[in-house]
Amino acid sequence: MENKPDKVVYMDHSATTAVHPKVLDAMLPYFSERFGNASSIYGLAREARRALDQSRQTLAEGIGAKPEEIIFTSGGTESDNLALKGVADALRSKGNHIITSAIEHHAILHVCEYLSKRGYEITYLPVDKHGIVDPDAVGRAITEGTVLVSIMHANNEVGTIEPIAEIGRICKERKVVFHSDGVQAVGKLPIKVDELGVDLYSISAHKFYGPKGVGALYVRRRTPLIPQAQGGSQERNRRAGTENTAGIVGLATAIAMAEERRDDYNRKVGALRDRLIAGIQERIPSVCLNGHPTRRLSNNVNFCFQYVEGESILLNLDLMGVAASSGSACTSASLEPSHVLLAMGVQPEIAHGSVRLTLGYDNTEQEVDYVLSILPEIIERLRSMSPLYSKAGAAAGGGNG
Amino acid sequence: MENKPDKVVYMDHSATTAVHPKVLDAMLPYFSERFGNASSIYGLAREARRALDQSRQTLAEGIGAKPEEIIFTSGGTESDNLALKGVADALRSKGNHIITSAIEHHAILHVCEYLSKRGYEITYLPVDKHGIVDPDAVGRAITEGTVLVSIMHANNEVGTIEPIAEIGRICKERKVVFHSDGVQAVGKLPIKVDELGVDLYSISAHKFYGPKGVGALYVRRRTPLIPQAQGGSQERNRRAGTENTAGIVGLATAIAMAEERRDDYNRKVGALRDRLIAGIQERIPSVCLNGHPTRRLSNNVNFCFQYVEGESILLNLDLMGVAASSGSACTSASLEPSHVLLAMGVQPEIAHGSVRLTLGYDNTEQEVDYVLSILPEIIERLRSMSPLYSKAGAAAGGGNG
Amino acid sequence: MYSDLVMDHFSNPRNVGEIPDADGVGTAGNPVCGDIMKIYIKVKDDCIEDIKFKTFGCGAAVATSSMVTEMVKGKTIEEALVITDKAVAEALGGLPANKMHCSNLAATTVHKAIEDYRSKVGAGSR
Amino acid sequence: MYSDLVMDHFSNPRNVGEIPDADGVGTAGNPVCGDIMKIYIKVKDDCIEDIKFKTFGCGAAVATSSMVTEMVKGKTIEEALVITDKAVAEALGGLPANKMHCSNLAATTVHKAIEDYRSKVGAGSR
Ligand SMILES: Cc1ncc(COP(=O)(O)O)c(C=O)c1O
Ligand SMILES: Cc1ncc(COP(=O)(O)O)c(C=O)c1O
Repeated sequence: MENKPDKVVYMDHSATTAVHPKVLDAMLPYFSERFGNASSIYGLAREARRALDQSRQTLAEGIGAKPEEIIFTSGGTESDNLALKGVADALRSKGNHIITSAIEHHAILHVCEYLSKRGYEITYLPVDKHGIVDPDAVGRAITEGTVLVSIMHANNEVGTIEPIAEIGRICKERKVVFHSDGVQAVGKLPIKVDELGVDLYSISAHKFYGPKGVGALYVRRRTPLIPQAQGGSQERNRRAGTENTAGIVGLATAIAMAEERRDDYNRKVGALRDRLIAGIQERIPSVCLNGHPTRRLSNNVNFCFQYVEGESILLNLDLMGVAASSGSACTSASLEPSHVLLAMGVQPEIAHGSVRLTLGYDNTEQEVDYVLSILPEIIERLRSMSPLYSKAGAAAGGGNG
Repeated sequence: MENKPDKVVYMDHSATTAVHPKVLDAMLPYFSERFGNASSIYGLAREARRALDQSRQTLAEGIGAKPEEIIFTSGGTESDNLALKGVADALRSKGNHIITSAIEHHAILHVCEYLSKRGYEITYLPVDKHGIVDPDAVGRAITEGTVLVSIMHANNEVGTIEPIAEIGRICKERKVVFHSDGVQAVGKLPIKVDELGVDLYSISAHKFYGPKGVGALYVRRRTPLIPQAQGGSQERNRRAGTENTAGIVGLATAIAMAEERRDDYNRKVGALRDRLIAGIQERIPSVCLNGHPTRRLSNNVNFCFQYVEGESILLNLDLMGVAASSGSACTSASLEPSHVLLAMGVQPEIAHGSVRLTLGYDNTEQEVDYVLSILPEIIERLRSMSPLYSKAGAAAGGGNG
Repeated sequence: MYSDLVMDHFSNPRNVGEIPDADGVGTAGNPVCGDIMKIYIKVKDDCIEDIKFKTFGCGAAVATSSMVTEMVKGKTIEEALVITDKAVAEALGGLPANKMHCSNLAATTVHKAIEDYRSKVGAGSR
Repeated sequence: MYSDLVMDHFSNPRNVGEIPDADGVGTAGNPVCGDIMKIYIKVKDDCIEDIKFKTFGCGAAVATSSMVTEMVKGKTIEEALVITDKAVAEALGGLPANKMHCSNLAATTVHKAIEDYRSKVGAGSR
């Protein structure tokens, strides 16, 4: 086992990323110099207004939308909440049925639970063992009363990429509003809202080297949406609150950078991902790659290590200077196994042994190799401690610590 | 008239303030170095978690609350929305009556309109000519079905300070939940939640030299509240979304600074305010100070200049390098006269001539004197152009431009 | 918010004032909306020989008043009647959306002054 | 999240392993919750002479297993039965709130091992 590196080996980029120095540079003037309130009329405010307009333009261009179709929010969660509640509210008289999938982020699933307590019917579509939603199943689930379909673009835990364009086509044919949670897709997948056929699309800056606490919701023109934050007339009356100018400039700078280097990112990060996956499969027995073998995000590695529990692996990785996670960061307070893995048919005790390593632009081959050098020993040590392992009879009984 | 100064004379501090350099310094490490997701378990995340805990502690101490009574939000608007909708939702079975005042910020009034469309009854209490709510009127308005009283701590347009402690006492006696929008009060008024008797209290960082896009809601223990953002389990399940660590650290640093220099601030800024008020009253005829003569925020100056329209004054001030506003920044897109002035009994055509100059810690006597040197001429010139002025017969007819 | 041309007309409004012996006077707007324009015209040989205005209102109200006086000065009454509020806004290079309604009444006010002039001439000739 | 003491017991767990000829074996937890503990004891003169554990679970599960073995080793059975799950958590300087339920079963598991031992002894003496 190699020595612990000086710098943390960060492999949890799907939880959050560091703000890129270029992004921070772009943001800095908007804290203390060009700090004006974008809604005021004097010069200082016009600077802020211009920055907002420019940022909206940049984001719109990045996703093939029009500037007036962008609503800036406080993050992916607010975007998801606004999309679901906003459309559900607006179309209440038309129907009360919402279709989503079993593997959405909690920012979708928990909103659905909230809505179901308020009289909405929710259909949670199943996924196959790779985590893929069947577009035909979406079509079959649509009824007279369906007001919204919400299927994520790419899954945050296992990295599976959903067939959004096909689902979009079906929704369009059936005239149902279609939302997609694109929080994990930005910077990795091409996002052109017309090609994807989405009416609403959620984005969160901190997942692609932008700041935390700022996001956006794309809303196609004429999509019915009741605002969820009442107050001032910001964002054309669709999202009240003094605009977070610095954050919005950060989001725009980050998306421009992400789009510019997307191919490069996918090539570079994808190679690291493949090296990590192959290395784990070679070195460690009784493991299983979660998610789709090819239709997966270029930065996602997710394995179940049989007979051991995920948090124990994470703690050991942390002790060795590697930051990773088991599933989504926001559920790490919970003891339930991942709802995503369960929906994919993974047994609960195996799901408990899942670890997600999500790579980023600055990870190196050396770092991947370091992880590959320490992980087998960590797993072996934990297995030697596991009552399931000896029970499984797959190896000799454990030694003493 | 003096020459236009090199630096903008910023007198719109109630719209927003520049982030203080010390605040920005405290925030900086949390963008690109200590960028971890506070909900993860590894070292990097623990740094973020510690920063959050520390910030929560600082804010709690600042307002005399317990850390677990603080919910961080994306700003004053979200705090107000969460307070009103959260309590209304939670107590729906108990009643549907909400009491507020006619001079609240739109982040309260528009939420009330939203709720009234959903079956709630709203009582908008009147104010006297100084903008003060009568605590006894609150008591008289409370009925069996009253679930919430929301009265702002200090008004954003005219700076009037409301008798919150008395209202708090009445609400406590009558066992009604009491919210106060304290967005304009922080840094100017002492805020001890127990002395004020509030159950919920809204805060927005950018009003006291903190960053935009971050705020907080104080929620007294055991106050019923249904979360309005569903998703991850952040903020003890009461506000989902990856925590804006840098913003939250900024808020905490800003409130600590604001509390520390509050007396100094009030002394210094209050003296400038008095100089500006006296100077305007001396130099310009037919003006009228809006708000209470003494029960007003130390930084608020708000005048109606008869026979002229507010925006014209602001544009002229802007041309001369002075940034001010007419009423609240978020309504500057609207043509309606201020609802606050109307509620105080000001005639609409006079209300249109209102200008708000809100001072800050860095304003100087020279700046105040500069404004006093240019304002009479601006008003005179606009009056000479005004058909109302000659009609009023208060002066000779206008000259040519 | 406002274009440079609007700001120019706002800062240096043309033809501000009254014409004591005006041939026609028009007023539009109302104080509740926050905009009132008053336009005075002097007519000779069916031509608007002189024009002055007084305006209570926002930047757009002042600029459109100023612009309209430039546009109609020296024009015949028929020519002046063809000019619309929209044309004035366009001549200024456009106005913010929320200013198109109340604050953009300058042509209307000129038309009212012409009406006033015509009613007086009509009355006089009758 | 975890105290230093918890991390110490997690990183260097005491008494990991099995006792092939154990006098009592106890198991608690279930794989759906993600925590399973198995404890082996060797009893002599009513005293827990040796103890070993195997645990599948999170940091808290491992640390509490390790801690409980230290706490009961050499104790009498009566003394061991007095030790509660809460006492184990306290000996570790506390556990995160969400870990108090499923992952804090080490004392329970020891009690089960003692039960197993007693049932065997009882069976033998009957
Ligand atoms: C797929 C997905 N949707 C929504 C979110 C929520 O975004 P945020 O935490 O920025 O509110 C996340 C990340 O946390 C995510 O991965
Ligand atoms: C009294 C009051 N409440 C609420 C708000 C809304 O705060 P924010 O714009 O930060 O959402 C403001 C300021 O805009 C305010 O002055």
